Amino acid sequence: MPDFEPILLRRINAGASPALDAYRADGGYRALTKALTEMTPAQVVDVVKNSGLRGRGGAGFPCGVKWTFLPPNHPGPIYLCVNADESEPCTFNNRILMDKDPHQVLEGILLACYATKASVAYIYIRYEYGTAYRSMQKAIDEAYGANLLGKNILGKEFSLDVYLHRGAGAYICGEETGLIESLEGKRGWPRIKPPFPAVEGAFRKPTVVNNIETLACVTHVVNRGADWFKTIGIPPDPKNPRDAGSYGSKLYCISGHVNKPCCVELPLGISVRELVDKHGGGVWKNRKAKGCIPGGISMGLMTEAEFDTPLDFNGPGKVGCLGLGTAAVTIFDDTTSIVDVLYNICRFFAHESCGQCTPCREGTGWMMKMLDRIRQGHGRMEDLDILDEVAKSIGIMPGTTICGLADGAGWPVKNAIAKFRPELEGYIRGGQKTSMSLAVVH
Amino acid sequence: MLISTILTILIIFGALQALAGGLVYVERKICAFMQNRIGPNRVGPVGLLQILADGLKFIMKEEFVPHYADKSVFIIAPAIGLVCAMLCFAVVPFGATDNPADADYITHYQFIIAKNVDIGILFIFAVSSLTVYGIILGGWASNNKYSLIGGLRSSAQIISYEIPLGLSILGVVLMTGSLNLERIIWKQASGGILEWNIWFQPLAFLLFMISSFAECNRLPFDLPETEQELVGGYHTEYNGMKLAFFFLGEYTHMVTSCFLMVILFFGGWHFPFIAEADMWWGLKLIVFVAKMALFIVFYMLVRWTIPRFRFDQLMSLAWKVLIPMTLLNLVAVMFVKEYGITPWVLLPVSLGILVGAGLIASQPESKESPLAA
Amino acid sequence: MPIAESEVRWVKAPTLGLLDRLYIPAIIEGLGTTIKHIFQPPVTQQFPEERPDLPANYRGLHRLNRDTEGRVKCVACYMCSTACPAHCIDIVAAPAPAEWKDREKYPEMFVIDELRCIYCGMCEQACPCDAIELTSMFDLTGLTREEMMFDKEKLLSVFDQTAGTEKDPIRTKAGALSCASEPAK
Amino acid sequence: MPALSDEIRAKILAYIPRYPSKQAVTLPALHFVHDAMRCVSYEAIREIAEMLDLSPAQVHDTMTFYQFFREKNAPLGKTRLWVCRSLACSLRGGEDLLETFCQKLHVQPGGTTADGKITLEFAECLGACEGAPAVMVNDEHRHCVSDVDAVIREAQG
Amino acid sequence: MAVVLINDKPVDIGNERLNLVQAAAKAGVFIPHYCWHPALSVVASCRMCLVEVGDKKPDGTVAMQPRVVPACQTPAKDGTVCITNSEKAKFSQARTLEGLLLNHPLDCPVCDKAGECMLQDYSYRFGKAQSRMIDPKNRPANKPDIGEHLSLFTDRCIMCSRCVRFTREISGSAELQVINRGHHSEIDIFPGDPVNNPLAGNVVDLCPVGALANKEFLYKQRVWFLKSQKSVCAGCSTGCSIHIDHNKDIVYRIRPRENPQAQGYFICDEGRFDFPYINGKERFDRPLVKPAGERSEPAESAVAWETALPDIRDVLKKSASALAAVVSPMLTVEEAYLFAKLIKGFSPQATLYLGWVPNVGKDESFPRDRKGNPVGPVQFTIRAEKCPNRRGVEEVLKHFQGEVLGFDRLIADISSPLPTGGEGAGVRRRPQALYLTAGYPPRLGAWLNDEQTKTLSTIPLLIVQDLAPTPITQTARYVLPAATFAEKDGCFVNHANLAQQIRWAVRPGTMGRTDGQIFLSLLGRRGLIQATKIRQELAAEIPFFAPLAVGDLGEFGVKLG
Repeated sequence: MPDFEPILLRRINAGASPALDAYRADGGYRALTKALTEMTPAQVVDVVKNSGLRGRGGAGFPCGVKWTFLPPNHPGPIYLCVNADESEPCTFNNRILMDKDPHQVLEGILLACYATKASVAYIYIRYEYGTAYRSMQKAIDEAYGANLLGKNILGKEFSLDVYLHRGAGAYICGEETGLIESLEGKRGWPRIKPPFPAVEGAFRKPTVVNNIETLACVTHVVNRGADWFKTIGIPPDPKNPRDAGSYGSKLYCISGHVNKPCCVELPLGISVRELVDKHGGGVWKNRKAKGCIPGGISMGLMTEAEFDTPLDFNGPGKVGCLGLGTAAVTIFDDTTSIVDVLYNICRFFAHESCGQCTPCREGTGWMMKMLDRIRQGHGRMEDLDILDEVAKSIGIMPGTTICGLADGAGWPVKNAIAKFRPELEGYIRGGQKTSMSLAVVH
Repeated sequence: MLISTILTILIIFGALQALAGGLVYVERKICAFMQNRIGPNRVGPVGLLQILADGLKFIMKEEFVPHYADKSVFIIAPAIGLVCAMLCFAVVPFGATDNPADADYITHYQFIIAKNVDIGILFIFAVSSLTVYGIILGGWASNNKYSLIGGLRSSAQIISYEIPLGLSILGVVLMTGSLNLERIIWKQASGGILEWNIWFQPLAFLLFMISSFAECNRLPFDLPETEQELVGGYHTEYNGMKLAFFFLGEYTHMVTSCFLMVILFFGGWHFPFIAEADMWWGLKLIVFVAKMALFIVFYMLVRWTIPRFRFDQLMSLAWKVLIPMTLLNLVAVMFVKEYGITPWVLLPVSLGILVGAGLIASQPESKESPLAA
Repeated sequence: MPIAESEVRWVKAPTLGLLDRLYIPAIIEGLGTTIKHIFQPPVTQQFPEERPDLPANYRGLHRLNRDTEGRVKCVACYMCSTACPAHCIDIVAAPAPAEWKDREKYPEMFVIDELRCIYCGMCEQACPCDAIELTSMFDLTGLTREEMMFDKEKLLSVFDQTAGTEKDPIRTKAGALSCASEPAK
Repeated sequence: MPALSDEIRAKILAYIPRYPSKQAVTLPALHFVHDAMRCVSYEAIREIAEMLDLSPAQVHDTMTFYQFFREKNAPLGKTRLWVCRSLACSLRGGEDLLETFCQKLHVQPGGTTADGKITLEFAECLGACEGAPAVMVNDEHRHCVSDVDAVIREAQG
Repeated sequence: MAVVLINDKPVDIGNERLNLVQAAAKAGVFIPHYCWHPALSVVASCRMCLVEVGDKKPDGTVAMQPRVVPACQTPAKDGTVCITNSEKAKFSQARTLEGLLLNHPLDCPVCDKAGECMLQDYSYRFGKAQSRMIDPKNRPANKPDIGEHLSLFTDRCIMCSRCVRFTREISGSAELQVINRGHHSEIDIFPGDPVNNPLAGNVVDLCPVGALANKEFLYKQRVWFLKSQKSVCAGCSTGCSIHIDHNKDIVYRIRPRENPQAQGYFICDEGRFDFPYINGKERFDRPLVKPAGERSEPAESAVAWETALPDIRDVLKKSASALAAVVSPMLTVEEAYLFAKLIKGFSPQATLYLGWVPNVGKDESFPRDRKGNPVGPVQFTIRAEKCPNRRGVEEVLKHFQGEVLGFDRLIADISSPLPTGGEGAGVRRRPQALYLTAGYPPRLGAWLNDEQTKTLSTIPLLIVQDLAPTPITQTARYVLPAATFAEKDGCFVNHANLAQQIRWAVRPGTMGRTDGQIFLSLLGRRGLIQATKIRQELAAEIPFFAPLAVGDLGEFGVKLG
């Protein structure tokens, strides 16, 4: 697809001002006006549902379908929680959206709230996004000033309050129920489902949780219609009845050992190789890539040979990865030790496991301890089998934990052992020491 | 005459007591050697004073009579046992007797308490079988079920074995023609070693020996006291001197039976070229005691070699084996005497009876063989 | 569980021949054996003067082991008294002194009634921390019953007496014999 | 003397209407206190709990979960300097950068310099992967850090 | 009517709202669980109860879910299929246990929970013997002082969060919290706020492992030495069902026993920790008699039961017409009945009074908010009436004399100029002899004030039956030992007319006899008291107690009235 015209990043790439006036001048809030004047909330839901817009937060659940789960005729209040706790390592697309074009996001929020009849939206924004926080706050203030928020928005029977809620550095608060718990002022322990948040979420009320990028997409879906949206991306695989298709564009984050780490918007279905070579400027220092992480570290690992896999909602699954995730591609070159990569990943999950479910709490810590030992040259061959089994029993064996963190923690380990076993064995056999300096603190 | 008799009694009595004590020591030593042990060695040189220590211990022990026991009988019983055992020695000729056929035999001093008793053997048998009263009474008076069973066993055993015991010596008596022990010795001393009754009555000797083991309650026939089953049997409740009396009685009995074996079958004090009839009485005494000692040692060897019988085995041995064999032996002697056949015939006859008994026992169809283990 | 018929082996009483039935030869043979022994040297050990050589697994007097810092190794878990078939071990547990950082619990009182003990060694087997052991000390006497109630100090002093003699090594859980807390030689 | 200033109290009270439950203000309240006092003392927790009708344990429970807030025994310095050690950054030298900072500032991650100006911390992904290795000064990112001294100067500044 | 299939075994759960753990228990299948407790909210975090779940369609096909799910979180509905013994379920359980044991110190030998520890039991049943981890374990420091009665062994904790939920949901005091996250999570208190709420002791029972320990019981006994007796707490009129754990006639521990009819799952600390007086050294264990006519002399002499009881019987008979008796609400129904029968047997004019009914403070109900006000549905109530059997004794008294005369009336009657003699039914007389039963636990303090004591001591013949020396036993002519609830059989009737059975756990000293035995002997009946027989006797005689005719009241008791 030659030179895709970016949608979400259009204004950003153009270097447009994030201010309300500039946004309006570029045609902003047209979608809102359109929805408020011409459409009922149900129609908005239908448009989004028909567009096949899938959540950009990682799980890829169809956004419109999610909205229909809300109990009909609920007396309210209904809440929208905007998941801006973008903690998946290697992912930063939401930050760019919020930093540079907050009103685009805000419009999406307004539309979503209108569609779901939510009266309050909480934007749960991670603490690390200080600039984004301020940028969003400014946009909200501007919106209140312009009667785009508050009571009777644009003179219609629609009121909405949007509040920013700053997180405090916990990965698990990116999980929707963890986020809700955290929002309620408790520790961010994910809740058991059912009841799903759509039925009983924040403050025991029906709640919709959506990702920033998803909501930004909603703006354009409402603006240009479902059919337009379906022209972008990949239609569902007719052989797979459970495939909902991968429509729309996606913000791909490219990081790691590439010459030009960046965030690009491309239609879903682009391959890793194209991303790296065309948009990332190729592997750095003229080296060869050894592999990559296709969509945030919890999605698993890909080898260089698998780089031609299309990055849509189904592609990574075909090569044994968990899914598209956040479409954050991190490349590591052939000088990188896979042990270091794995250790880094396991250390992250051990640090971020919430500690609620036994398999995840103990398993992530155990995997980290094992990998640390392997890194320091005291590995045993059976450690690989144990690692594989622990990874499988905490995550891949479905349902052993409340949330998906355990799956995410187990998947890269499982992938690594399946795909890079010879290297791991060689490392253990040779008693190699790591090339990366050791972390001082776990 | 009276004084010399009393003197003799005292000597014999004292010597016997000392001997009994000594035998305990000897027995413990022999037993220890057989078991690769040392035996008593703490009191006195090589443990010799152990006898004294034991004696002292017996005397010093608290005289305890269980309150449920029949007190008088309980006390009398061991005395009966000891006295009866002692009485036997009245007629035992301790070696140095003159020929009882001599005219002055009666008037001369002989080292024997009651000399020339013509019913000597009968007397011994009569008196010694009274010891069973000591045991029965002791067992009964203890008012203890173990003791009672021990006593009953003892009576059954002693009565049963009296019969083969008595029958086995009848052959000797027939051949000698006298019950007088002195005469029996003199009869054998009249010739060389080949005149000893053992050559003509080997089977009788064997049976006599077996029966006398049983009479003395010595292993393997110590069923009345069997520590394992009866906790000491008739003397379960006894201690101190009363217990010592029972022991003394047993050892005295043993000495008696050894004397009898020597007298009846091994020529008494006679030994060719060492102790002939006309030799000094001292020599005779030494020979006599030496022979007796050998038998005692044999008793002890047997005790620590052969395991104990079962009571039914014990009874069937007496009634089914010993008594028929003694009877056959007696018949053989009668034949020899009646028809004047040379007594040497009796040697193969005895062996024949023994082997015949063995053959009968080893018949496979005889399931209930008397000696079957 | 009943024994399977196939596993039962029937043995017949041996049939005795003529010689056996005569018994005399057997008795003579038996006498021969016993007499032979009379002339063999005795095996007796003269106890107080000669000390017996006991096997390493001899089960004598108990001891309470000390750890490397000289404290009682026992953690008062009551396993020994639970395992004891004679009920001769009496323990009173208490929180360990504050300065014992590695321990929460220790025996305030630990008494073994050596008169009741049957020296079966169950306590030793049950002990999870190799704290109680049976030594090779067998000549144990006392004038009163109270004297035979061995308390903690007494049992520790048994350790002090036996440690380092190499006769009574620490028997570890693995079954091996080691000198974990023995003083260095 | 109350641990919380009136200003902070007012801020917290202003947040209460935003949420249907008072407990939800826990995190914002902790942020206010933490920003102002560079740590959250037990007294502050008590007072927050008092204001939000909670038990101090509930507030403390929430607070320790995030491992973001400092307790009184380890207050923050003037500037909080985060060095990212997530995969994207460590692939491009994040760990080395962290070590360099440690050496230059003579502190371990988590520690505060002797002059109380800088608290060095490691971060599990700052979300600035395109600018790896990244650091964060208080809550602002610095991308592609190569000049450690400049960052330190800024942080001290 | 919902039918659930547990391991292919259908079990009808009726219309109850159960989860799969409960439904499986009905089918006799045990699903291991840690974090789930019937009285607490469901968090499904321990992941011990993972099972395979499916639905049986009306057409008979079974659709199994691909995931293993926590049974505690899954409601049992008609047609739910639950498989607990498949490879998948067993694998999940074994892995969860392996995880739990990774950082567990495995210090069972010194852990007080050993023997009743769920981690031990499940490891034995569902886990495996060997850990595959060779890396160092996390060893968080212990917190020995998280409460007046509580000690926390942090390293043993498996983070089931039952204790935290208890303090938040049942007691409402929320002292406990989880700190940190991931494998460094720990249970803790907020510094300076120890867990001292009146229900705090329950967290020890709730703790499935040995992390939370009861300091009063810590290291006292290994649990396998303890024998347990089902009984009822005598602390207040709630009448909580309890286990009395005892060994060698010493009570070591009181634990709650689940009783949906009485109190639920928990007991208060007052009931839990107020038992040492049962083991008290100062208690009477034989009758004491003061020589007649020397009332000022305090010297009493202990006498044998064989002489004391006929004496007492004689003196009571002599003063039968002016006899008063105080029936303590600490007595069981059976004892009260025998006592009333005894007293009324001497003379119908003898008067029975209800003993002192201790009332301390107000009823406390839980959960409570930060300010101590009850909130939400009541989960537990500690009653102000600190005696177990006022209702039962009242009913007995009503039966025997138609009215219940309180203790104050007795004091009034003694001081007032009532006639001392004469005939005439229904006329109360000034008591010349008083048989006073007490048996109040020392926690309640001196229950008679000086004035009352003085008033009572004006009675010429005073017989006191009490646990331990008090001022009134000093002045009494006869002192008989009373027994505590742990020593007798019988039943108590709680505030809601629930009759529950108590059973003896320990013996009342070497010479002691229970109150019932004393009354029985005084009645001239022979033999040992058999509470069941007496209960049936009184059930036949007093209509109120008719439901007690069943004899054995079972675990949960029988509702009266």
